[in-house]
Amino acid sequence: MVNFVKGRFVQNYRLPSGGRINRNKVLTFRYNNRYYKGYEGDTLASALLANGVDIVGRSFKYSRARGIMCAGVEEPNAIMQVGATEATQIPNVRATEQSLYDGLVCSSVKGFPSVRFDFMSLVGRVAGGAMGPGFYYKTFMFPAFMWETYEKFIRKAAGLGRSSRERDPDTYDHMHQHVDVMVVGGGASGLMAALSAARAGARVIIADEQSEMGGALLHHYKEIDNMPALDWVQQVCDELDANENVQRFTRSVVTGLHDHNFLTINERRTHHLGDAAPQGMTRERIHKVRASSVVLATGAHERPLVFGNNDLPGCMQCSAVSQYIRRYAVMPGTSLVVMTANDSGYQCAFDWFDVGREVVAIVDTRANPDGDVFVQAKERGIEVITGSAVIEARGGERVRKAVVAAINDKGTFVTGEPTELLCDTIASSGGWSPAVHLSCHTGSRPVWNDDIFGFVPGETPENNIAAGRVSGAQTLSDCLREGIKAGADAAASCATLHGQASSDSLSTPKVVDVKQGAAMAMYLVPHTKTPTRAPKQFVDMQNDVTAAALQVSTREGFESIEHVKRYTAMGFGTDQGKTGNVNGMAIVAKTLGQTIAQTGTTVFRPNYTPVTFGAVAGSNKGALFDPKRFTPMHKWHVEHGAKFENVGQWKRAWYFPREGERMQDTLNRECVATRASVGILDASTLGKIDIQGKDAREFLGRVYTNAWAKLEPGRCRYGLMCGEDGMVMDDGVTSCLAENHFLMTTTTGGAASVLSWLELYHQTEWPEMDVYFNSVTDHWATMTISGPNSRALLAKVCSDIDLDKDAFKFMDWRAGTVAGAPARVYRISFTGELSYEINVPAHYGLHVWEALFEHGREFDLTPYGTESMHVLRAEKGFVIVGQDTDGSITPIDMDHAWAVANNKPFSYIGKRGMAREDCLRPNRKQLVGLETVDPNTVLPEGAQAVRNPAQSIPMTMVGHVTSSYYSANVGRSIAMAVIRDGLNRMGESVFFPLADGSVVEAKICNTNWVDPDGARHKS
Amino acid sequence: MFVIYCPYCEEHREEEEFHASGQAHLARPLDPDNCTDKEWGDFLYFRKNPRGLHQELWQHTAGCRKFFNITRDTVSYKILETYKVGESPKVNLEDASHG
Amino acid sequence: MDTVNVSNQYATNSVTERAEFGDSNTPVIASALEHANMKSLAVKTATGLGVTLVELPVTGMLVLRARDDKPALAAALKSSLQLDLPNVLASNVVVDNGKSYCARWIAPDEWLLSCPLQDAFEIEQNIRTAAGASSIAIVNVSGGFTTIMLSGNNANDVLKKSVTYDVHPSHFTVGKVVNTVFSKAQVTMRCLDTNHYEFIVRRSFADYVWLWLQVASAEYGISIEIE
Amino acid sequence: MIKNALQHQENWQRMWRNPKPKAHYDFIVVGGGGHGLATAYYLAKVHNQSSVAVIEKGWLGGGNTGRNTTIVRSNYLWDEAAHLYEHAMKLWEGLSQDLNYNVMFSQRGVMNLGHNLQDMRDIERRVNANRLNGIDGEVLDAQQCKEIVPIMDCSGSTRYPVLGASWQPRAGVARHDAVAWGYARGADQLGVDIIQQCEVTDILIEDGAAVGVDTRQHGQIKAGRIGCVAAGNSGVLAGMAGFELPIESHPLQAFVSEPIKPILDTVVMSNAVHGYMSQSDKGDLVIGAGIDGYVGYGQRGSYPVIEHTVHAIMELFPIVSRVRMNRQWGGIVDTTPDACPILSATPVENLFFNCGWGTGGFKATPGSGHVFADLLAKGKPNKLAEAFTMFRFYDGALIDEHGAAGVAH
Ligand SMILES: Cc1cc2nc3c(=O)[nH]c(=O)nc-3n(C[C@H](O)[C@H](O)[C@H](O)COP(=O)(O)OP(=O)(O)OC[C@H]3O[C@@H](n4cnc5c(N)ncnc54)[C@H](O)[C@@H]3O)c2cc1C
Ligand SMILES: NC(=O)c1ccc[n+]([C@@H]2O[C@H](COP(=O)([O-])OP(=O)(O)OC[C@H]3O[C@@H](n4cnc5c(N)ncnc54)[C@H](O)[C@@H]3O)[C@@H](O)[C@H]2O)c1
Ligand SMILES: Cc1cc2nc3c(=O)[nH]c(=O)nc-3n(C[C@H](O)[C@H](O)[C@H](O)COP(=O)(O)O)c2cc1C
Ligand SMILES: [Zn+2]
Repeated sequence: MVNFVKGRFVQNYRLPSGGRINRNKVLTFRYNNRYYKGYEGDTLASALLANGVDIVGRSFKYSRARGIMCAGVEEPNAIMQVGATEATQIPNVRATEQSLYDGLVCSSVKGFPSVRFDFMSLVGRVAGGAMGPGFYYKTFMFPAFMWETYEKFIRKAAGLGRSSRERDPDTYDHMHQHVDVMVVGGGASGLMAALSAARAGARVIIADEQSEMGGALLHHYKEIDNMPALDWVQQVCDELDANENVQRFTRSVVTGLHDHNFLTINERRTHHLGDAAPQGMTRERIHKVRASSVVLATGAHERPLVFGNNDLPGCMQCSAVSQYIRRYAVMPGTSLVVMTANDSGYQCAFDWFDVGREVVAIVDTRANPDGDVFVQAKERGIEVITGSAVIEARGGERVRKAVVAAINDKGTFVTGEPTELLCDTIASSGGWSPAVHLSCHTGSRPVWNDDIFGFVPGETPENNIAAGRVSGAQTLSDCLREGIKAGADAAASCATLHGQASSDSLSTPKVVDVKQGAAMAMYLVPHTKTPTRAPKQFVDMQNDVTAAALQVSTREGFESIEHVKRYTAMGFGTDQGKTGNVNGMAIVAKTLGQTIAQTGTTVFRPNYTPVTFGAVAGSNKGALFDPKRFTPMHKWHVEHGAKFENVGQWKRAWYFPREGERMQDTLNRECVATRASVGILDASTLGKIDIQGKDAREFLGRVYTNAWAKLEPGRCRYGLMCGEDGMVMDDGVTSCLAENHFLMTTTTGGAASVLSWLELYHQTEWPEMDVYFNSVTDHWATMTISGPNSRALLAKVCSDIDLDKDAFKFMDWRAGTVAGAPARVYRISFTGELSYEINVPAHYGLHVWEALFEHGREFDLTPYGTESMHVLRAEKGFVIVGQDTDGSITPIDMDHAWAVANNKPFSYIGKRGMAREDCLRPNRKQLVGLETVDPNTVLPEGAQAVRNPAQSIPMTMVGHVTSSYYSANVGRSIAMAVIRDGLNRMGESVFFPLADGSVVEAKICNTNWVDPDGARHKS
Repeated sequence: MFVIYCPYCEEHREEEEFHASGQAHLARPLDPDNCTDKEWGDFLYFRKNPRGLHQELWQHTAGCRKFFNITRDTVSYKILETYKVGESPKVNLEDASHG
Repeated sequence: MDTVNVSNQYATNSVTERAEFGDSNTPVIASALEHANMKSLAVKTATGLGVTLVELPVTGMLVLRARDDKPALAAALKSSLQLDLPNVLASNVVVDNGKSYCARWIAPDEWLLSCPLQDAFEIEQNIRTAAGASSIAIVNVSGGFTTIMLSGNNANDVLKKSVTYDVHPSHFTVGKVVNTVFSKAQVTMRCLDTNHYEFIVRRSFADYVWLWLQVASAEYGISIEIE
Repeated sequence: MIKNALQHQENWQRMWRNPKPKAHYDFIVVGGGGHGLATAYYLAKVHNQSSVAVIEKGWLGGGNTGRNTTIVRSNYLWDEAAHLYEHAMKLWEGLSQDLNYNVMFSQRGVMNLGHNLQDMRDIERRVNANRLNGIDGEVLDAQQCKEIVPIMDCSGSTRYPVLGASWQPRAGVARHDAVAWGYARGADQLGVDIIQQCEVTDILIEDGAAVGVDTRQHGQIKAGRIGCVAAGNSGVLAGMAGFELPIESHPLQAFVSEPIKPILDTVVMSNAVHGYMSQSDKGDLVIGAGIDGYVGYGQRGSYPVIEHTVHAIMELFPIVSRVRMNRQWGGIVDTTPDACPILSATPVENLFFNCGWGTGGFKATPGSGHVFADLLAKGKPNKLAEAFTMFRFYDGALIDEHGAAGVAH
């Protein structure tokens, strides 16, 4: 066809003038390793066509050559791999949507070794006959083990483009928008809607997926208000842009319309500029729009007709042909046959003819077309063959002939002898399918409209307004009028504008409409043979779904259109069946002998067109994936080499290794140093809730299992919290600050949920109680000094609290000054050592921490992290809720009967739950200690216990290890576990069969390994 | 994504500021210790779960932290009203229910 | 033991009265973003005029609570600071002797009062005294927050990238206070003027919010100022 | 196959009949999803029942069966759940042959990632329990995860680094629609009447016993025993019978990318950052999102949930940044307080419920049908079903799979 010379400026199919392209800006691009030229304003598709490239891919199942069929988002075939570097690879770009830029590199996604000679097409020809719908389900299952081998080959052939293997160099972001009126689509209707809403004073967004506003006007030139349509478009845009309440977005697809008029717009800010976004710009942006009302002015997609070999390159939509000629000054071929079932198909023949090229014939399926266009065709001298259809295209890799035959009135069978017309392009129009997609996203079903032979939007939960072609409007003046009304109505319905919406009403621009002839319902064009024997008649190009396949599956019993979709994959592709679905539904309807309305559509879902994951993620990646919460002393930990652990969103110091230490060495050192002298832990992440009010104490009594009536100011108490099911939910120390004032601490992870829990009960169950809750987690920096020297250390930095062991007892708290900062010091202990928990306002945290180290040198003050904290508390048998419990453990199971008060007057939360039949049964799993028989063996946490290790699988498991450590202080391994009936089985052995085949034996014991009498923490 | 009117902030806010807390008007038995396992289980776990109008409890977690009630259609997701804890709903579920 | 309904952590040891010991007797105040080293950031990022970011020094913050006794709290606030308790989503500001006090509505029974850090305890005491036996609660949360100011021609655009709330000037009006979702954190934000906003952020989330603002502002050019 | 090809695909038999409902059946199964159809199939096949009808209000498999991410695994924590799901797994392994229909069960392995220390403890615990219950499983470290899934960011520099995973090699995915169709065909061939486009609007009860159903399209149909297998609509059916269930129906969403060349040979699930992903044989990435927090029957969910999942996917697989999301959808999942199903008699005699599979019942389809058929046929639960009575929510014997099983898909 065309002579491809590297770098030579060919563009043989470019018209010498016209089009909305900038001929002064020549762009070079590479397609399948050859270089081509195009112009600024081209899409990749128009540039390819200008260069005579007519095969752009191979089909999925049969590997047939495929060419460009459409000019917009509905294109099923021209799917490209774009990207000049590995990191900028983009799979599955629709060439019709991609603006051309200089240096664009792309290739077709299907076809091996090349799209022109394709190996798979041989396979397709041979095996194609066997690959009916449901092919896979009926084959490959014997022998059973072979399926996965077959599957490997199937998978190799799968997929269109490929993902990059590298990180995307670009960034993406989001913007929240709130408007009165959101107008989707910037064609004649949308522009009018936006303008009338804006004039009424509304905040408006209008978005269109194309590179400029105008919609069909961009190629369907008419005069509006006595000026060229596109001048008129410009005038409207100028007024919109001058209005500060209006935002106008191009290259912006509205991808979803969600509940309560929430819309997502995918703004492709830089796709037309290059592979990667210019410095300082995000590649794509998602606008998340909340609109009071929505005007859908999304236009319609032209439906090509289904006939034999209708997938041959050279078969196109009529409107696409017009667009290539008028918008891009590109001839998609040399000689044209048009087949149409309505008036709109004629336009492309006129456009083709008017630039001086050969129109072989217009084949009109209607017997007696009577619109103005029929007359106009005659005037031009174009042959119109009425009552006939192109029943088949012929050609090897491109259309060479159209086979035309007379058909009956209803278009159901061929009545005449087929004749052949020589041509290289067949444009067809079966009518228009309104772009109803968005109207369906919140569950509404579209409604069949017999006037236009298409589905129009049904009623949506939010009463969105459809205007223009999408609602079935047939003429430009109707579109304009509907747009104006929709915009005004939308503005008027906004609460914020009620009453004041001035309808500085827009008068309908003047246009001359032509007389339209009645259209004919036409989907599948009959052939002399039945669909199963005729040349393939494609409905869904991307998934190779043919009319025959639809009939076969329907006959197999897949009668619901949803079944048909899933059995044949119709509409499953990246185009979601924009051109094929309605044809498919019509074919199914006919096979079942029902109407299209009865058959219905499949469900339209977001996204209207696909959106990159990068755009959906926006800036929520890397460091911004999730907040990192830092304690006030974080910087110090970093500077001192801490390893961190993620606890919820918090970064907690895990351990502080020194040069050359293995983790266990560090833990041994930290734990020993603490018990020998003094260690320090950053405990700032613990949840802290300030509770005030006359009923604060009573409230505590209701939400904790233990008693609070007698806790005096200055004293602290451990509290255990259950859900209504009686299962342990959280724990922590609560201090009485004053008679009506308490400070509750929670686990790090439980902070937010416990506060919410308290609010829930207060606000909904016991609103009469006088109590206030406030989170003070962030306010306090908390550092625990622990060990026999902690008192001496504290004394160095605190002179205004009497630290005497009898004046400031275990479970007391005092206010004072620590290192110059106002502080609350709590004498509580999670290590079993003499400990003080120092709390200072967070802005003093780092200062006090550093002061402690300054004075702590002489005591070898040792920082320890969460891991040593876990070991130290386990040495005392203290539990960690969430690690030693799992939502199935009651306080009794946890051996905390001492923390359950059964004589409280109010039936506190958890009490009734604990009394349910199953919670009272004997033989529940209970928390106990374990010592391995070999003291050097540390059981893995999560190891499962059995009583009889010789039992064959499945074995009877009696519990599992919840916490397990090597304890340098105890000089052996220690563990905690929940074991069935464990509390009654002290001294008995349980066994742990491990993954490596070994079995570890351990004895059940109590958990108080260090200082069982508590002498140390009371010292 | 919903837009919800907070009766305390007296404004519509985006769903992301709220947290759904299940069926509304679930009364805790007044005398838990003297109710049966069945009664307690009904309170704890068994729910109306209607297809149609539903009264549910939400919290304005990122706003005023207040709990309030919503009458919402669980099919169309329309919110018919929001009302404070302690107030009575205006929408009668029987009248407006789906078939 | 005292039995009044008072948080007495500062009773005898307010920040101004420093105790006597060694070399660490001057408590150093570190803001939530201390680690970010604003000075060096300011040098690195002063590239444009689109957006200006500032972290304010640690400010005194008191949570005020009252339900049935709201009038008592209002009266107490009025008498101690000449400040009215704001209505729904509003704020009231008083500047007195160069000291600024701002009360923000948070919830029907909750307000956030900012004041000079050193005065927080005294104000708490005064309000409590004035409110007498009524049911109110006050919590000093000065350490729990930091304040970030956002201004500049594109400040509103940055806001639109960050919060779900409708920040159009006709909706997020001057003086309005809104608690809302800030990407994956929460903030209390106030509109001070056109393109001038205040964010009060929980201390542990400050790093995240700051980073977010920096990223969101980048395309407009940021300058970071030091207070 | 070949024969049909030569006959131009013109002679395929119907997959199932479209019978008119009879006045009475011994057994009515309400709900033509995978579980309901499997129940009917095993009633006919294992229990030789010849008077069985499945009543489906829409199209077969149009409920959650047709909208799930198709993950099949059996590595549950508690014995009761593990045995039930493993029973299903064994049936999966011979299902295509049993049905003579390829359900494309692909045992490509499922990986459950751990991102913090507690995740790893839970993983250890679960894998150990699985092993002793005879279920395959291993604990992997980050390096091993990387070897199996090279495209995953296991670098340790992510916000929540991958610390390791549990790995079940026998687990995988299956072709969801084919499961429904295969069971439907199998049941139909054994004489089960499959009645589509027929909505049950009431349960007929006489003297405390269920005697039939009323339907919108075909009026009353009487039955000896009724099994409700209506997933997200179970609460509605219970309402017809006059009781409540410990169930809330929530929207759960999923989405697919455009088809791309294979990059992922296995299934990756992450609880902590919440997202899970596999790649279908067609090449699309199939990604599961989270659940919405409210009751919803709209078969759609909210956008922030989708976003949240995409954040997670981008964190784990940053290379998919320029791959595009094609379609998203939602289902209605019937969640129980303990994330375990209900296979149970009810307060109404002769009325049984199989529901509460929530976000993770596809994997149980064969096992659920098999066990429920047994319950329906015999009127009392067998060993596998016993623990899953709805009355456990009264006595407190819950089987809490939340904590340890992570994402329960
Ligand atoms: C997005 C998503 C992802 C999931 N991912 C997984 C996964 O990866 N792995 C996994 O194991 N599980 C997963 N699940 C869960 C799984 O899909 C379900 O647990 C399972 O499919 C339930 O099967 P079913 O046959 O019980 O229900 P369904 O397939 O929902 O069938 C119930 C049927 O009952 C019908 N019905 C309801 N009411 C009536 C009535 N009144 N009259 C007549 N018919 C009625 C419905 O129309 C429906 O067809 C997922 C679910 C969702 C939504
Ligand atoms: N060819 C014919 O026979 C015929 C008949 C009547 C009218 N028309 C012409 O059709 C036009 C009708 O105007 P209209 O405004 O109803 O339709 P239109 O097709 O002109 O405009 C619709 C616009 O919406 C955009 N769009 C669709 N979905 C979108 C989404 N989800 N996000 C963003 N953008 C989206 C499209 O790209 C398009 O630009 C007029 O120009 C009229 O002349 C043609
Ligand atoms: C495992 C799986 C894979 C899917 N793959 C695709 C796909 O590649 N393309 C597509 O359009 N839809 C795909 N879908 C989604 C279906 O189109 C459809 O959305 C889903 O079955 C729910 O039905 P509904 O949207 O009709 O309500 C897939 C669904 C599932 C469960
Ligand atoms: Zn609120």
